[in-house]
Amino acid sequence: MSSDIHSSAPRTPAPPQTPAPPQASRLDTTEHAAATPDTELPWAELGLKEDEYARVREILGRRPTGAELAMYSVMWSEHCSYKSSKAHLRQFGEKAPHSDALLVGIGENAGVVDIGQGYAVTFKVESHNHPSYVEPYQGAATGVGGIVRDIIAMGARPVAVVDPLRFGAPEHPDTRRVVSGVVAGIGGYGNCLGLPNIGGEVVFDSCYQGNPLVNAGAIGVMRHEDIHLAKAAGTGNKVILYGARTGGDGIGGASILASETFEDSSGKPAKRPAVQVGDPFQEKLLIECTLEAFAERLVVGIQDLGAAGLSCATSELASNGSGGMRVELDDVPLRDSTLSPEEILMSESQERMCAVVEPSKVERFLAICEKWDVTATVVGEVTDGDRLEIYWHGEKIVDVDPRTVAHEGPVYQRPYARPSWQDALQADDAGKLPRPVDGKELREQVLRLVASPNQADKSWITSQYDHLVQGNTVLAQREDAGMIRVDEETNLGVALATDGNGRYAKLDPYTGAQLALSEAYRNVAATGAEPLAITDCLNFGSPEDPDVMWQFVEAIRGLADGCRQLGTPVTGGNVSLYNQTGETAVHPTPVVGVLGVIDDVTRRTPIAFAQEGQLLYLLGDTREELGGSAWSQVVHDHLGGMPPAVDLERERLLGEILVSASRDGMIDAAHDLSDGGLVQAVVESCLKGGKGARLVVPDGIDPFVLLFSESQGRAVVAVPRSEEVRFNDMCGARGLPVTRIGVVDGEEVELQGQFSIPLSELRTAHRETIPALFG
Amino acid sequence: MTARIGVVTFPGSLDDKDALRAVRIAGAEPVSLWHRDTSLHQVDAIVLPGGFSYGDYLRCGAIARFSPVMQTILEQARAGMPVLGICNGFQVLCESHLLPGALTRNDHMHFVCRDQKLRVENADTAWTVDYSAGQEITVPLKNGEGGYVADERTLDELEAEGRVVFRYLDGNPNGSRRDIAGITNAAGNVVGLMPHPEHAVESLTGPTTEGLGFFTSAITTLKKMVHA
Amino acid sequence: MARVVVDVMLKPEILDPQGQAVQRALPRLGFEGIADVRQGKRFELEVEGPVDDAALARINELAETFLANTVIEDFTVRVEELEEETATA
Amino acid sequence: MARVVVDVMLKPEILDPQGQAVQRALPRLGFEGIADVRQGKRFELEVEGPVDDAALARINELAETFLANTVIEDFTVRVEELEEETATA
Ligand SMILES: Nc1ncnc2c1ncn2[C@@H]1O[C@H](COP(=O)(O)OP(=O)(O)O)[C@@H](O)[C@H]1O
Ligand SMILES: [Mg+2]
Repeated sequence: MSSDIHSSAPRTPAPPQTPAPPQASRLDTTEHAAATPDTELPWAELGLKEDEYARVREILGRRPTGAELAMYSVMWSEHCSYKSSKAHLRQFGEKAPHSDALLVGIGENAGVVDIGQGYAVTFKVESHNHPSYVEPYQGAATGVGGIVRDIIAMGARPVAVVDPLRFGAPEHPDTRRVVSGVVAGIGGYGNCLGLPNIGGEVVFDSCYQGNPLVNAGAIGVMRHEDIHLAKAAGTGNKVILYGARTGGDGIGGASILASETFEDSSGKPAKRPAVQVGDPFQEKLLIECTLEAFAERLVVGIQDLGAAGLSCATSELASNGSGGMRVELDDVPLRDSTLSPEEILMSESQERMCAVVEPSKVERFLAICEKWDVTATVVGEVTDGDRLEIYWHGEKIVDVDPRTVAHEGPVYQRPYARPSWQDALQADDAGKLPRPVDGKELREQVLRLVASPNQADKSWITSQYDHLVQGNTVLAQREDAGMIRVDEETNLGVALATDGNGRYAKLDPYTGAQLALSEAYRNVAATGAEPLAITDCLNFGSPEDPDVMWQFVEAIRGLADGCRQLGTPVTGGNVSLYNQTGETAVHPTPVVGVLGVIDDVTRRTPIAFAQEGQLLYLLGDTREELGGSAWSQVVHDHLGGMPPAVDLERERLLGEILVSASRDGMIDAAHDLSDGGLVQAVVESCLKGGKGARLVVPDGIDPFVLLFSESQGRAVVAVPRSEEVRFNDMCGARGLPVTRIGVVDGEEVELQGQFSIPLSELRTAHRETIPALFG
Repeated sequence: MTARIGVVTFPGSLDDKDALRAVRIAGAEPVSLWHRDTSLHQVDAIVLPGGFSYGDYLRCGAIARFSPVMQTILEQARAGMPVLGICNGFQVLCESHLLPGALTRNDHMHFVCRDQKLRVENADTAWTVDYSAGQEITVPLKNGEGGYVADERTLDELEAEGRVVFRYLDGNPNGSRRDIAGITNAAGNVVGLMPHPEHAVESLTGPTTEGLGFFTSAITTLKKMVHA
Repeated sequence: MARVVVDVMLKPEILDPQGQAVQRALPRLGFEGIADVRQGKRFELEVEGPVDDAALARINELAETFLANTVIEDFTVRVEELEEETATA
Repeated sequence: MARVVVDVMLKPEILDPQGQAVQRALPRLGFEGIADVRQGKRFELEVEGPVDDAALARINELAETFLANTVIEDFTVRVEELEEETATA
């Protein structure tokens, strides 16, 4: 039954398989391709456009073999080639602010930044949106698995994961299936992998009904000297495939090739399933054995196998190196012996890695894999030519310039134009919506806000994640950012927050992207860490729609401009397009992850108001800004107007104040203000600390605007009385507006002269919504 | 002489580093043990850490039980060596029949990670002598299969012999029978529990430092054993 | 009351990490000669009323839409005879 | 090669949260008339060589010591006939 091939001895003739291998005459070798130029290939079914196929023929000077077509088609897909986005993503490099911290920039598996003391950190967010709708558990699980392999491939030990999520309307009958599956999948995989989950987002909006956004991020830590890049250098070095065996996962397209054109389809599933199943235990072993091999300096280059599997790993390794590569496909350990060579090349089986190792170190590398029960096989070697050659049953089925596969895919200048409806949307001002008329109505709307699915407590979800494993978690869920201790002796640490607001971005994508950036930046600074660099995950609809393409172009421009101004380079990220059902695209949803560094994690600032009598200060300016606000959504189901204005200089100043205040021990708690405004932040901080707050309305501001406006560049802080003067002086000297708004006190949240709500009532309202929907 | 406390790493162990750290903070010498070891490298006590040994496929702890190191640990445990099983380690001890009963899927079906209040019911075991009976402590809990079950006779026996070492307070997090969070063998040297004391040893990262007592208890016990 | 059993197994081409873990452990336990192990789920449904074609059709639908995810799993529905087939613990 | 199936179910007196969760979901899905649901595991073992009494005895032992935890679970071992009993997906 199990006739898997496992030969670590290179170049033995392939053992006979069941069913019998195709006869030589039927194998589509490069020679055969050259001799049969007119053979029709299913390039369209594989997703290539006519001109793209013509380009492949032109590059090769002949028609491609089936295996070559498989490689080009997956590598030139939107997902792998970034063909619609490449032209615009360049701005992240062109506009990048100078940063001494950036050790590895965009283009590698993940970017790397210097955090001092010889440590480097790599971090990235990726999407697994579509698979998570089809099979929520496995889709989300393999999303975590994939991002973690990117981190390992840089040479780093993964130390934490985060999961920004977007689901459809909470009360829609299908939402429960997706939410429970996705959350269980992220927990199931991450918990079993031993990675603390330290943050993320949960947002509901009917625009995500048929397209949930499942983004997963990871952080890894290494010493500077351990940074590894994906390249295959050194003629004669061995290419080792290790991890799970290759099965028929995620190769729907390649099966068309295999069954319809090149082999008789008897005994084969017509279409292999496109869903991959994750094995977190295998990935845990993969982490440990990879890090052990790194520690012994056994690895020249390394690449994880994600989308496009071996096609991607071999072509990228080869094209990033100096030489060529020769691969014996027969030596790939298989889970399913009926796979055709095209399918093996395209398979997206999870938990696999590819390493380039000097011949003298191969034995030791294999021994480490054996120690961890990880299957490892030499499948090829680096050659001195510049071709990627792949053999099957002793015959050459691929002979390409790997650069043309990996890096020289098509680049599109897709047409884009400001949507015709954009003006009307922006003109539909949220400021005109009816407002609460008295304290009683304010009170009622506060309760509605904190109980609304987007603003409600997400513990039902986050308590399904292990946030403690590894014992270095300083801050996690319900704080502004996750924080991890990197060095136990010096207390050096990093913080990460991810944010994005699709409603803001829909109103104005340029501003929306900057708002995502400024919110994540502010969240990191609020914990006392200095923002250093960013990653992003750009979730949009179809780039073939000029409206969507405009949103995308604007968002990138906004993000690149914003990063230049804040001095935080983009280290890497991910683009997810075609998030749409029929003609309807999701809200443009740029998600930004900001990484910060903190020299001493023991001075971190939590959000909890825990000390009775401490003074509450509001930092920043509050204007009447309600467009895209949580209030407009919860109370009026309204989306229109302009999003809050961005002021990145103000964000930077606020960040500096928050970090200084943490460093000098002037504040005991800080919470940034974002969706839901001041009242949302105060309620969260009170519930976390178990203490109430008495608030007063400062002169010259309307109580409603004070509570619900979403003006940016603001935070609320709790200041011990002994620090009041010093703190005020600091803000004054640096020119940051600061307003005393109340005191931590009692068992209720009270707005003087307007209303008061007992903590118990707030707690019930805030905590019961999500379990009631999905529990 | 400092006590040497070994922490076993199975493929899939996750909280092994944390247990080693807790041992170190408590003042003992931490020693890493590998699942394929047959020697225990002269350790005086053993911790089986949390995690998902062998992916927790089949049943939690079912595959780890058959590893080479466990064969030696079984012998030593029967001879009186202090052995602590935390979470997955507890599951391994039950699967190995060093402790009675079994751990099943949480009654609410979800993995749960939260701070958990416990009452120390028995402060005479090798791992609890530094606590006092009736003391309440808060340590993290995180598991998907933490529901303790055994037949009524076994449960009665455990209660009668004072072998329920910890009980959940303020809400049973997983449907454990009689709120049982941890138990001991008759000799008191083998203790297993679902919550994670090794995650409550530093105020920076834990809800409390009330988990440290497990590890200092083992040191106290070992000193007594030497003097006895 | 009749018992209907629904067996749900991963499709043969889908990775079965659980079955693999069991199989890999067998040699260590001294068991040889088992070429493959796959692990799936077994649901026992106690059905009120007669298990006629209509009832079976409904249970089939239940299995298809809820008990199994047919993207990755196959299922079988059968009425269980009261006598057990071979050895029973 | 023959297939031996080992079914493992929680003992009746042990709480089965998985089965209960399924049962609780049924009304929401519009399914009535199912009095109880229990969820267990099904192992399919591909056995090399003949499945004689000796082989079955060994598999019984495997089930007893490894596939099931007899503190909380019961198991059944049977040789699978090639034809499936009722409806198949
Ligand atoms: N899916 C999730 N996974 C992990 N943590 C989450 C998730 N969703 C929300 N959180 C955490 O809950 C807290 C509140 O989230 P949110 O309201 O989005 O924060 P903020 O408004 O400060 O960005 C944060 O600590 C966030 O990281
Ligand atoms: Mg925040």
